[in-house]
Amino acid sequence: MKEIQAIIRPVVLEELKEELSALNIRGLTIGQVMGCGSQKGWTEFYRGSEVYMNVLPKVRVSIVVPDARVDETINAIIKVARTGEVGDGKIFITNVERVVRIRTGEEGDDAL
Amino acid sequence: MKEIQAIIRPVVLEELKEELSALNIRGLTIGQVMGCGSQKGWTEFYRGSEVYMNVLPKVRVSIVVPDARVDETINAIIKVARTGEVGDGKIFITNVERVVRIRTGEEGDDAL
Amino acid sequence: MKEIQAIIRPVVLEELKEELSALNIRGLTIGQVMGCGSQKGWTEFYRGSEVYMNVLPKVRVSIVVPDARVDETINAIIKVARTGEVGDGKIFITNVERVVRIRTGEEGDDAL
Amino acid sequence: MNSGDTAFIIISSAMVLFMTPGLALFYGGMVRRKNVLNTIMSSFFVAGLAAIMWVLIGYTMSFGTDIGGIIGNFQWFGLNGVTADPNPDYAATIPHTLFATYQMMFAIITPALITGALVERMKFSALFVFTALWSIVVYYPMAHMMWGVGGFMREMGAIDFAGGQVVHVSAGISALVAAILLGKRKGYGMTSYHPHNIPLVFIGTGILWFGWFGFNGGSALAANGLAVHAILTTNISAATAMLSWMLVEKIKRGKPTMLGAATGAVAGLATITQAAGFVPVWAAIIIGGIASPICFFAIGYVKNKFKFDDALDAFGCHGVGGIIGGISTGIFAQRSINSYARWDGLIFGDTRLFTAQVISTLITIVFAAVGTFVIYKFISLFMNIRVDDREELEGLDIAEHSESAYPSFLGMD
Amino acid sequence: MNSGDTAFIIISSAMVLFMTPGLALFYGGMVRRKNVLNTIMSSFFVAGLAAIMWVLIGYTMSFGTDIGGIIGNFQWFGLNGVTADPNPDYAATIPHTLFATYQMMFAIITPALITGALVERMKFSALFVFTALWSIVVYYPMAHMMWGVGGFMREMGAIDFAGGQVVHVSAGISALVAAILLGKRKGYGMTSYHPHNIPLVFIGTGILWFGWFGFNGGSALAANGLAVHAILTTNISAATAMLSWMLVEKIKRGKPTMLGAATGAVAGLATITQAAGFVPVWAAIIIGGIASPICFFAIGYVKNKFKFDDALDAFGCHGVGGIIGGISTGIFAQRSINSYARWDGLIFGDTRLFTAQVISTLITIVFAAVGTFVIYKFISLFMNIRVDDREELEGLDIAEHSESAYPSFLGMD
Amino acid sequence: MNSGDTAFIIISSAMVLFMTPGLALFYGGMVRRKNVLNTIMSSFFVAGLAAIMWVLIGYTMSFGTDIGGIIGNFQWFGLNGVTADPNPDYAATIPHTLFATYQMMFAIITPALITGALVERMKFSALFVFTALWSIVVYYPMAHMMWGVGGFMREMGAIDFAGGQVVHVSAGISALVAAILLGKRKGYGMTSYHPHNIPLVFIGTGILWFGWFGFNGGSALAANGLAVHAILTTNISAATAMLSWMLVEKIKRGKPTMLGAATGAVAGLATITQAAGFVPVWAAIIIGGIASPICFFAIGYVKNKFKFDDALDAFGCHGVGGIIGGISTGIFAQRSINSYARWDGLIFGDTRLFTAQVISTLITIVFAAVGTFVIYKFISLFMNIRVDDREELEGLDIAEHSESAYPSFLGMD
Ligand SMILES: Nc1ncnc2c1ncn2[C@@H]1O[C@H](COP(=O)(O)OP(=O)(O)O)[C@@H](O)[C@H]1O
Ligand SMILES: Nc1ncnc2c1ncn2[C@@H]1O[C@H](COP(=O)(O)OP(=O)(O)O)[C@@H](O)[C@H]1O
Ligand SMILES: Nc1ncnc2c1ncn2[C@@H]1O[C@H](COP(=O)(O)OP(=O)(O)O)[C@@H](O)[C@H]1O
Repeated sequence: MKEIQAIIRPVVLEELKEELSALNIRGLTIGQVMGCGSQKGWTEFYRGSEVYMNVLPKVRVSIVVPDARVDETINAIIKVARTGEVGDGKIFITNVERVVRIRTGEEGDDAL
Repeated sequence: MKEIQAIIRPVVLEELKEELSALNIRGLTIGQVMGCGSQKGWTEFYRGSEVYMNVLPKVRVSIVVPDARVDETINAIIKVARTGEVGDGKIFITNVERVVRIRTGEEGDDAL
Repeated sequence: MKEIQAIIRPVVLEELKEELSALNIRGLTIGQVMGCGSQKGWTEFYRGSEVYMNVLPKVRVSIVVPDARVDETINAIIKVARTGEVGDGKIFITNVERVVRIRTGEEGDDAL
Repeated sequence: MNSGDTAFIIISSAMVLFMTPGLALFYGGMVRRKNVLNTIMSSFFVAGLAAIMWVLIGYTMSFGTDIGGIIGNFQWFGLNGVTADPNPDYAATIPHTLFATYQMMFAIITPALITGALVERMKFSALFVFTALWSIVVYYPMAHMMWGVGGFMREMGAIDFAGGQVVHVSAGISALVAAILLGKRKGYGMTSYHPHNIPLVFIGTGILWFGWFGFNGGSALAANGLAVHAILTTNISAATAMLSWMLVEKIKRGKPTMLGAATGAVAGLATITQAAGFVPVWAAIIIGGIASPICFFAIGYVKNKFKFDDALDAFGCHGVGGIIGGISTGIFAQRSINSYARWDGLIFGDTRLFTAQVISTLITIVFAAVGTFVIYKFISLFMNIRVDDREELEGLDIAEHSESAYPSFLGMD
Repeated sequence: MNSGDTAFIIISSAMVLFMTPGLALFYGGMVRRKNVLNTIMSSFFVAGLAAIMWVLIGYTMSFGTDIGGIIGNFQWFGLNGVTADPNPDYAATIPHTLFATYQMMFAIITPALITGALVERMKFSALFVFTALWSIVVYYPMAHMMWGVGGFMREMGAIDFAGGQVVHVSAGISALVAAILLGKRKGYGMTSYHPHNIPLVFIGTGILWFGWFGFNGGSALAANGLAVHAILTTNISAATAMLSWMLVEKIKRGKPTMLGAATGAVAGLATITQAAGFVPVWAAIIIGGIASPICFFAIGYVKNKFKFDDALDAFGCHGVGGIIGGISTGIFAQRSINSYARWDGLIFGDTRLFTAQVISTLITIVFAAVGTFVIYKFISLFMNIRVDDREELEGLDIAEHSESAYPSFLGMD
Repeated sequence: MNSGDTAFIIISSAMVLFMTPGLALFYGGMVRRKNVLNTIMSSFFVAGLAAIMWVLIGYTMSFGTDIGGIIGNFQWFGLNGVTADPNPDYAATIPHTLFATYQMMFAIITPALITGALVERMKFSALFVFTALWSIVVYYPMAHMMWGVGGFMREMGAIDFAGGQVVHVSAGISALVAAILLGKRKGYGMTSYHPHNIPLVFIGTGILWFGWFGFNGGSALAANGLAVHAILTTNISAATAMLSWMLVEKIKRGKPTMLGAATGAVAGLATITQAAGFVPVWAAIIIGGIASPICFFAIGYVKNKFKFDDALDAFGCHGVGGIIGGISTGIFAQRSINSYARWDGLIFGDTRLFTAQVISTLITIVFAAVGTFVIYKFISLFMNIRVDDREELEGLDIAEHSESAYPSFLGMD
């Protein structure tokens, strides 16, 4: 199994959930993060002082899938998250050695 | 070393900390996440409109342990987190190649 | 590529960003977490009752870098985050199998 | 001049002023996190703009010597000639300046009410211009027609104790029209827009309820039995409407909600406004009791049916509530409570007041709707009224103000 | 009728009403995030229920013609016969309707106070029924016995300026009894229940302090020297109690806390309530000064010792404070300040008032305790009073209201 | 004694008291999350300390029989001899106790204002001592010199309607001096200190604006035309200053901000304070209009230039605003509005008032600066005034109070 970690813009989250559920991928875990990268931040103003926000709000979606489903998952993410502008985010894939479903104790692909 | 990532219900967190500390596992990192999976969400009502909450609050506990302690850790988690009802969560195990303790520069199991 | 996950004190974050950007490492993702380890927590008081806070606010910085840059990144983190007192935090290194830049579809080191 | 009355109306003015920040919080808690500051600002800036306009031209256009039953003349331009001496036409026992100040607070909160329908997508610059024009084109004439000496609704015998029609119906209808013209928020119907901070909504509710004692009580313009009657009916209506909202929710959804209780209370307050100083106590129970089911229906069904995006229910709550209040006044008003009313209400066997109320309500609806439509179309000739899609996604706090509501809330800095 | 007095009591009514949302925030900030809305709602809905009940039966049962020294009759059912003419029995210079309205606000906040002991585990439906019954069984008789013409505590010479006994002792004792019957929250003693939002608690504190000027000052029922005296002693007591709480914390824990300062101020306000219009200024310093150490002891030691789960210290703060205030009034009251008191206090050499105060306090304690016990047991015949374990874990916002306090606070939508 | 006036000043006292929690929220929202409670506490504890001090020695030192034009004697120690009878020297129609109570509220908020410059690094114990000494060394003499019978600024004809100089200039200058002595926060100039919760700032703004009606209106000490005039100019100045701040931001940064609008409103309120009951309505428009650009310049440029760390702009907003207000009074005051002024302002052709205003402002500046400097140096002989670096990093909530503002906000417990 692989963990697909996608760092995306918060606004595409809703659509991503729908897209994945269309693929019958129902399990995912979402975290709020701040990111920086090539995307420039913005300038906020507080009482006449400029404050440069160099980290931007992003959402980290982590989806653990069987090896066979990695590519379609990546494609699904790209499909909804790509705007073509800097800041669309990244997808990181890592190997997951074991998965356990707490409720049943099942392991492996069955546990997903 | 392995990273044990457990996605659990927020309410079991307190107990889990105690259980792990009984096992003398003291290091852990906790993050607030939202999850969806087979568990159904709930419906909230705002001014007469139904809003279906399809992501539920979960807690992500990450514990890095020496290989030898993986199983007992998993069992400890299952022990406190299992209610038998959908939504108990999952445990993901990944391999950690190096660990560094910032304070001392120690590496490996000593650093945990 | 490796994911370098550093659990550090919130106050060093700003400096770390500068240090990394001096190394020309621009991409990173930050999350707010709570941690416990050897560091003792503190006691808070609410209406005369002691409440022992055994988890402390930390920041989790995740930086994915090419294999060749792992060491300098680790050193940079240690440089800014080490105070020598318990609670400085840990660095975990895991292997990342693939990286995809959503905007362009690039993969591998180019995508970082 | 009476010092007790003066004390009462000074404090009432402060309380009504306080309602505008209260409304800003009420609205601000209900939007998504990325639009909080824009929403608050949309109510709050009116306390600046409408106040200045009121002093310069608003007061005189509303209460100056009548021109054609529609509008006041410019005799009190810049409050010139408005002195500490009472003006017996409006309030015989308090300084004329105080009457003007008290009324200023109504001219502030009314346009702020409208913004509830427009948040999360309207450009702030367009809202600024809209507010200025709307005050002139809709509010001052409305206030004059209903309350000004010679105003034609007043002449025909329509009554509006504290602004149910001038404030709530006119704002609610304008909100509806503007929301339709502005269009729906992106993702309307697909995404759910839930509030980001209900305790904030609740703080606003508390302030609004508190301030409403000044709003309705102060409208007696003296610290007398009528003022007391007005706060009593006001409180009763709020209480009943809160309970009836909870009841509707209990029946329809199985559980009453906090946001529902707050919404019900505000609907009850808006509904009784026109009637507060005219109807008996038992009628206030009825008025509050029906306010919530009707508003609930408007918000939960009508809105979804017709798919207009009245984001925070400025129409569903204030417009609908105001209309109910106007009609109810025609039904339950009693001359023995307040002889400013020329006739008793329908239930006491006289149809004249009822007729006057229905007609004036209709006129208000048409007037506010047409006025808003014209202003909106006029502004759209010169500027974009709506932010672009990208800005809407990003959120109006950053897009329109370059700031965010909780910049370091997570404590990561 | 006096317009200054009328103005004063109208505004005071608004201020006391405002205290209920203030209390809701004070309590709401102190619970865990999953129970915020239920906690706020538990105070807030009372502003609906108790208001209606007051108008229908509460006022007449409290202040109507005496029956046996215990309760009023139904002469003013539905406020019938309560008019704008003053009722010299209670307040000779303001409309009778205003007296009834002002008293309504006390009937609202008192049951709301109790909820502080019950939050995080009580079913909302049970609380609804409890509040209705408690008002009838405990509050109306208490108000009548202490304040109503012919009420037997009043007849025996007990005095309660602004409700220290009627409001705080009765609510505090009832809270204690109900909390014991309801049982502890899950994990009590193991888990720590820390507040989720102290600034919210602080907003509540600010509103409570502000409103207390209307609560204690307004209880003079006229804008006169006595009202001024009452607000002065009120403010002094709050100030001293805040400082003495901080001092206790500094001594016992090394550091004063913000929540402690707020708690101390509220304890000082609750404590002075009964005494405000009777005791000299220097006595207010003493009363405030002892309020906090005693309440601190009650909250930090007694509660832990006896292991009852008075979640937000409704007993420890209001009950204990109220009792201190009742006794203190017996010690420090001075007829020269307010001749409504029949005798001077103990310190001036007369034991009669002191005796009356002690007895009436004891009666109040027994009356409230028994009343609450009976009501509780009665309700438990028909319905579950406590949510089930699972709902308690999940949080009462979702379980009881299907909503959450900060649904999109994280800005992920 | 007049009941209308008494009602008015009682409520005004409550409103001014309410401003201190309002200020605490205004400040508390602007700091980083780790310093919220310390910041709130720094304003709030003053409501305890300064109140007690006022009752004991403050009132008599401020308004007791004059000693050398500088300070009052101890005739009214512990408010002895201050009764319900009016004191015609200060307020002929309200109880003397009320005048003392009303003035107490000013003695509370003034030291609280200073803390805005000191937050995020000052030890709480040092602040406690500082506040006590500052009240004695700076505030009581200032109040006496300007308002006390025989006070020398009053004698020379300087006028200060509601405390522009006594409150705002003295607090603002003291804030500046103390901030310089205290030094910059760690990382000043490198890190950006953005607010953690702007809606909290806004709640504070709303309360402040509301309370300011009591602050400036109440300073007429009677519910009369002058009080009305004061609230009218106050509201106008706040409104114009809000708009002019937004305009400056629009020009300099492209977009108006919510925090800016709030800051502008508060600057407008601070600026008009001294002038409110003396200047015509049109002058209030000018005064508010210039307040914001000047304060914006002071905050956005002067502060950055000279690199002092006035964290929340206590000087930039209140000090600068107060000075503008003092000078403006000298320009625009009109005897026909309030004959307490001995002469007309500069614009009406008389230079005497203008001169008196300039001189008294300069004296205030020097007096507050020297007083603060001396107190600060004196305290530093005995105790650390600043927390150590580690505590500053950790945050003052934990370091100084062992509590945190949102302990379970994330809902993970
Ligand atoms: N090397 C990296 N390690 C961890 N997170 C990264 C890395 N590079 C980018 N990210 C995350 O991806 C987000 C988007 O990346 P960015 O470089 O701004 O845009 P793009 O991917 O379109 O070039 C960043 O905000 C950050 O959260
Ligand atoms: N494939 C997955 N990838 C990532 N997170 C998952 C995955 N499946 C489940 N989760 C996480 O685990 C939580 C519980 O899973 P769920 O399927 O609802 O219950 P159960 O594990 O009892 O079947 C989810 O809310 C989600 O956070
Ligand atoms: N085994 C572990 N697994 C996951 N996180 C850990 C582990 N050990 C430590 N941490 C994280 O690192 C932080 C610092 O660790 P701690 O042991 O307190 O100090 P130090 O690293 O200086 O010995 C903890 O708060 C926790 O978030």
